[in-house]
Amino acid sequence: MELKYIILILNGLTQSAILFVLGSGLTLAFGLMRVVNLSHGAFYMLGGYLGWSVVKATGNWPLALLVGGLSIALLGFLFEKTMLGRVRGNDLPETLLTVALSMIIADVCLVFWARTAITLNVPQYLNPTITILGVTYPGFRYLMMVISILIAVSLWFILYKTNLGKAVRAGVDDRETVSALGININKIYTSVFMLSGLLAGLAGVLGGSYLQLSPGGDTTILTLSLVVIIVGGMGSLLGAVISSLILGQIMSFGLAFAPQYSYFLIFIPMALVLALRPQGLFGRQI
Amino acid sequence: MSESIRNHQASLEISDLQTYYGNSHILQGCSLKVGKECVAVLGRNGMGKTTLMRSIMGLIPPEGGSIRWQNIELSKKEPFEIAKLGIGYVPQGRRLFPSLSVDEHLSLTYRKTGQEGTWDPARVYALFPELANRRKISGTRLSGGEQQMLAIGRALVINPSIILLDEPSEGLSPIAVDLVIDTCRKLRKENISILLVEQNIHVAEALADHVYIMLSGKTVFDSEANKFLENLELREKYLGL
Amino acid sequence: MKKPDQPHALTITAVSKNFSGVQAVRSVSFEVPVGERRALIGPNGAGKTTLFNTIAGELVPNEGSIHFFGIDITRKSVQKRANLDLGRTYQISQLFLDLTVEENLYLAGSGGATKAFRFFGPWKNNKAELDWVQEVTNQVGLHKYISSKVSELSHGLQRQLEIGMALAMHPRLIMLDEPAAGLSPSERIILTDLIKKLPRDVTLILIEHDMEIVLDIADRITVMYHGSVIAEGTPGEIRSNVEVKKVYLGSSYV
Amino acid sequence: GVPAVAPAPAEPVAEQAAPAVAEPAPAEPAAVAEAGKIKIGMISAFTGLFSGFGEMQKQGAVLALEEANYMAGGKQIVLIMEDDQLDNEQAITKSKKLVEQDKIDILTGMVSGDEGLAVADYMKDKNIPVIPMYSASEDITMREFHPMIVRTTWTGAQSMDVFGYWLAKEKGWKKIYQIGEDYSFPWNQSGGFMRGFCRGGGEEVFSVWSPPGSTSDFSSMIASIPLDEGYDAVLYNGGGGDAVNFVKQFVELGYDKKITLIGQSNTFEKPDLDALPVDIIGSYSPHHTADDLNTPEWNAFKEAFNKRWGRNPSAASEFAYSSMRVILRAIDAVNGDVSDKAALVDAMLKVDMTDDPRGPVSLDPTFHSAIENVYIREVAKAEDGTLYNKGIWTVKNVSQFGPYDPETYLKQPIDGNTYPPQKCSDFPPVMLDAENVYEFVEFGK
Amino acid sequence: MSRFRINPVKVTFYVIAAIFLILLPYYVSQYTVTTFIRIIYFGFLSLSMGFLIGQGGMISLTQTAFFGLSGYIIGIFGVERGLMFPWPDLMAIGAVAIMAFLFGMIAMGTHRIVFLMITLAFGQVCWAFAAQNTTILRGWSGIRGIRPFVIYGINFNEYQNFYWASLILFALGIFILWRISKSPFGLALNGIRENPRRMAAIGYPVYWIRVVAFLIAAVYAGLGGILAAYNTGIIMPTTIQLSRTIWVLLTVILGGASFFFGPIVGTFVAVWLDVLISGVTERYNLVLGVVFLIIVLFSPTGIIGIFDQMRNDKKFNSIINFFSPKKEKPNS
Ligand SMILES: Nc1ncnc2c1ncn2[C@@H]1O[C@H](COP(=O)(O)OP(=O)(O)OP(=O)(O)O)[C@@H](O)[C@H]1O
Ligand SMILES: Nc1ncnc2c1ncn2[C@@H]1O[C@H](COP(=O)(O)OP(=O)(O)OP(=O)(O)O)[C@@H](O)[C@H]1O
Ligand SMILES: [Mg+2]
Ligand SMILES: [Mg+2]
Repeated sequence: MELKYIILILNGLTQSAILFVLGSGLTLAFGLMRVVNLSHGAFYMLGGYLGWSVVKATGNWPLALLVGGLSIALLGFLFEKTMLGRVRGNDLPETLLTVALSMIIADVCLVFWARTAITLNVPQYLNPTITILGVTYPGFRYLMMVISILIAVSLWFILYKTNLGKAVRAGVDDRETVSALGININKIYTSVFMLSGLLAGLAGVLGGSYLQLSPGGDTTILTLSLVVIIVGGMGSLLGAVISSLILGQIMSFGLAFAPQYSYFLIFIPMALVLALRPQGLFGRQI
Repeated sequence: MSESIRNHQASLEISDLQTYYGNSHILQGCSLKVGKECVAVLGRNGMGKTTLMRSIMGLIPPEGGSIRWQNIELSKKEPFEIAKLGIGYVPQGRRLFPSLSVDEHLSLTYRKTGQEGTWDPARVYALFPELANRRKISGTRLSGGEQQMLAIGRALVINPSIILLDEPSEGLSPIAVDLVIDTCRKLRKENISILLVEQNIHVAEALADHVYIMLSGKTVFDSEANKFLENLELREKYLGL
Repeated sequence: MKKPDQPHALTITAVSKNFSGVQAVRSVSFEVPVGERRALIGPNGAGKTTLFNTIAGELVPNEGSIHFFGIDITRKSVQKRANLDLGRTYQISQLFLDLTVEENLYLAGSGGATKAFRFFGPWKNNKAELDWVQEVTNQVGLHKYISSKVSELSHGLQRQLEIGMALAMHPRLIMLDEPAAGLSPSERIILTDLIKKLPRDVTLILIEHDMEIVLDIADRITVMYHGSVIAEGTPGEIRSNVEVKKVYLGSSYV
Repeated sequence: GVPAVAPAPAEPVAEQAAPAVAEPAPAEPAAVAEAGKIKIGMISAFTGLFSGFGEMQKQGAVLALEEANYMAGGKQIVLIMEDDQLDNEQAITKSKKLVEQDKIDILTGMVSGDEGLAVADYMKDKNIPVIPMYSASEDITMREFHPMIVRTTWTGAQSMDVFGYWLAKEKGWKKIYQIGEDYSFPWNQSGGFMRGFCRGGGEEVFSVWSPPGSTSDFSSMIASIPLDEGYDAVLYNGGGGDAVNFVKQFVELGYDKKITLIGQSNTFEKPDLDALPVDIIGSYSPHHTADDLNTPEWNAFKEAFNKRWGRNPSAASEFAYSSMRVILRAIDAVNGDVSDKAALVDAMLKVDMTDDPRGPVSLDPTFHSAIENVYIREVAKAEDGTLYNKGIWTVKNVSQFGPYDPETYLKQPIDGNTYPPQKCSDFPPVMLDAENVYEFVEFGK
Repeated sequence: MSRFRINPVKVTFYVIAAIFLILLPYYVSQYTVTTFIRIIYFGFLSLSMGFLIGQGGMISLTQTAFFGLSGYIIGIFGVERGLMFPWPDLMAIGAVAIMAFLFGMIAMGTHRIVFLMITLAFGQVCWAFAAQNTTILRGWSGIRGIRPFVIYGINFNEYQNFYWASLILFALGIFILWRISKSPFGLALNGIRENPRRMAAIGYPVYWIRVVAFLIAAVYAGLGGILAAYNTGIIMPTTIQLSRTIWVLLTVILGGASFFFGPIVGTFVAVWLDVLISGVTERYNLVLGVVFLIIVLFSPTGIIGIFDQMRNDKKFNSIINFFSPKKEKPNS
């Protein structure tokens, strides 16, 4: 019986890992840049599909992770440069652009990839069955936890040890003034959006390996990532970490003890947080 | 900013500037020069002083005329490029960032140069001690006057060769105004040029070497500062005093 | 001018306000009789605006009480206080940027719980209110800009509108937070005249750093320093107060 | 035996490389209401979660039409396809378009049960025959039956009743742990399963339900399966992406070595099967087709399908093919005169379906539903390494009511997530003592 | 006063448009009429969202939940309990108003992006509840068999009658909302959009104004929901899912959120594009996406914004000026 709880906690952590990668990507775009990026779910899906094709062609999973992440970063770069940048600071058109983009991506995925659920094959060496203290658990899931910790650390460095985070926040407050202070805010915005895309792409490959990719899955993913940043607080890295840890456990235990209402359950912390602390656990007062 | 730019002959030259907001033609031929001196632009409300400053910074790109800074044409450049050429800007109305703390305002643009006498956050805090014990709070939580000080400090840590001040004394107590005047004098000693827009005539009097008068988007008059300010007739004519 | 039984326009009793660690206002008490022009001065960060905000209701004082014409308003909402005819301006303009000058002033002139819930007649048909808007516009010198969007006004013009917003409210007590800041010298003269012409039953509290205006207008002056009141008196008394000179006026007013 | 499954073009990209369908005239302007043509509207989910099924349906239907050269009863047949994105409201909007603008003569398609019910409800008073293809909600041909409905395919409970009965009776299993998707199709499948299982002598089908399409990680549900309470097997009652997730995680957590896994009709269906790990070889599931059927009809169909689409047919494509063939044959039977819809429906009921690829099918004249074979299958590995569903038993002539007479059956509540009861002892006695009519024949005999 | 001056061009336009719409069933196919009915009920929904965004600056992602709620009430009380017109309909509006009121009380303390988040959360909770409640709301299957009534001998099952009824309701709805947006209340709402802090300081009950605006908008969404339920005959969770909400937001922005008629224009265009493009190609989502991209890039303020832009555009004006040399050209 105890074994069961250990597995539940591990499942929760696995969920947290993927939620964090997703949520931190969205928190960059949504929370920091204030771009209501509704194509985050589509980015995830496209990244996953590209990774799938790479695995299919080469069998090289690390390469797939790289390609999935980088190509979405590139897509983010192009999208920001050619489209979002033109209506920057204008939240409604921005939103519409991201919606339109997600429609296009979803349809393109339908054309080029399967209409049914597919998963990325993780090679055996990355997914050994690991038994620790009598608990048998797939090695790939441990790997996911490690990857997400690495991502968290690098993000922390980028956001808090460089001027990037400050510059983006200042840019959201007053774009003109920040550029008059000698900061190339356009470039910074593009980089942050790229970073957000990179994370979505990585999440897609990770998620597509651990779960599956299926048509129409983008809205579910979008919803989940929104929940993460609502609970954690927009633009807060620590918030994304804590909220994905909480949500991961809720999802895991919810599925074990009240599966019928499991999806409903993840909205409860969200509702609580919004009622008591609308800016999220670690969000700034706005 | 590097020492090399500072040692260079600072000179800003604007001629026949034309600037529009949408369809309205705001600057209709505005010309002025700033050497190694303090130049004040005076005029009533709504005459286009701020528009001039913003045009120089590239925030509203002018559609005609030229702005030359150390023989570089600025009118087609992006604001951040202009700022990087050693032009500091204190915008009107402070325009601080609500999401940045006082400390972050100062560290955002500051780059360590390691040289003596450069402006760094510590020096700004020494200049405005009021800011020093407010480091962690959001810039917009400061009192009005403190915000103005921070806006000035924020431009100083760029270590510019010329600084554009748009009503720097607004909201400052008389004692703080004195402090700003002193600071500007110090800047002048460090050979930094100043382009000043002011409504507080005492400040202009204390600092300006040369004044320009703006009327409906045009520079209509200029002269040496003391000549203009001592001439009551001219003051009456252009400033309504 | 104050009848003995009439309450003061404003009575502030031992008001304190702190922000996490900063004591912005320390046990400030004073009274303003009806019809007085009171100036509030003090160095930057002295707590003047914070005190204004506790009077207007945007901040709740940690201690003390505030009475407005004898009514305890310490815990009343901003809106309730405004409905008691307490008008104020902001040091940093708080305008409706995407609306026109006319719309801004119309809103200011027709606030109140019931007037907002008129769903049918177009507001453009309310002649009495529009006439009043017109009058205020003339008073603050914005007649040329009446149908301009506020975001298209220069800073100084916005400051003028800021004053108009308070005037349009028909206030019994008007609180101006640095009304002259951002105004050109000639506009300052217009402002001084405007304030002087206010009917004498309107009480005025003014924060201002332009000492010429303060000395010209004020009946009494209260000086704040580090959150406390350090002096109160007539313009003459304040002018010659050594401490005030030291902490506030500086060398220019020797 | 025979390498039942030819190298499957599992490469989904190849699917697109296949010759594009000569888009059968969705672009056709409504104005072409020529008397010479007969219009068949087809609604399906070509985008969204079930778009895989929609695609297969389209391929089956188009194949049938092409074989007939888009001609029947001497008239040209026009197929107009509409995508409803698996949104029932869209399904109705699109039905309206087909009825009002295109003025179709026959409506077919529909993937999910709810979609079918919604469309059937809208079509109630339209006097246009409705032929649901993969949509398996039993009420379409039961409680909400109306005379314009003809379903030549299946209901959710139809195959599962046989399956449950077989497991209890032949394998002697007593307790099943069911994890199901919480909506009407799995409920119906579960209902059939429980009735069959209890009737066959089972004791309990313990059920937990999870929301469909959104539960991404089942590991926690899997970890909660009690291994020490004597369950004979875990029944995963779900299909599509959820099934892929579930089965993968089941294997990853090592549960395939601890307890037997069985599935509902769609769990191991192609092409989702291609995404599943080989560890599930041997898992049972029931359906009305099996990948290694070795009848001349099936082989011919498979060959034709492969030739046209470059892949093997699935149940969904067979159902679409056979439905479309019934439609075409009925039009032939009325000599192309489709103006009398009642006569057309009558003709459909009389169509000879003994040569159907999946085995002989006949239609119940009262409820217009199919009486047909059920195959019990197990997952097996073909020589080329791909997985397929290998038939092991055949049960002939199964009706949508199973062994029950319609009256008794219809008196029972609609299957849901709380009905039938989990313990067989709580079952209404009438449900337990129906006379056994199933005759199990070894597959291929 | 000049405010009452009647613009003959405008009046002629409105009269022609009205005649065109009223006579519609006589000269177009049934499906075109059905499409117009769809435009009307989605129009109510996007008007509701557009009103909040444009007038009040509140991006609410809960409107679809109100749309769905009234459908569910009609389904539960009209179909399952068999109540007769107008009871289910009145109950639907009542339920929407109550829910909007309660929810407004919770959400109206917040502004901007936090408000967006709260409303998103609320919409998602409603959706998750509808999907998972199998006892009353029937889970994923939803409630079927909703049919319009026969009232005073007029059978609203006839599509023409239903169309006219919807049209009248819509025209009335537009008129009322238009009046509201021009009223002191509308102006107050604009003020709150621009600066809630100042609004409080000049004496407006900011919170209650927002609650009332939210209530009004919710009723509009509810009305749309009633028409939709009757028209499709079914109510189910997909009606209120996130992608629908996003679609409505899209129509609002597409038409131009800051213009009163923006949401209606946006719905009109989006629905027709959907109908036309999905008739031509299976890749209509892709095509639609591209079309939307182009429209936004061309005119960030939406379709109506295009016309507005043309009026203000310097280049465009200089073309006009070229033809009317009286106006002085800016010398640059
Ligand atoms: N965004 C804008 N759109 C249109 N017109 C504008 C805009 N900003 C300013 N203006 C107009 O341009 C003119 C000049 O404005 P500017 O801000 O340069 O004046 P200023 O001389 O700085 O005045 P002040 O002393 O009040 O700051 C004013 O008449 C103003 O109304
Ligand atoms: N919200 C806040 N949080 C933290 N500190 C605050 C806040 N508001 C004001 N303060 C601090 O309280 C002190 C008093 O501020 P206040 O705005 O009242 O000064 P003031 O007298 O109006 O000054 P000025 O003349 O510069 O406008 C300042 O030091 C300021 O930094
Ligand atoms: Mg200015
Ligand atoms: Mg102040």
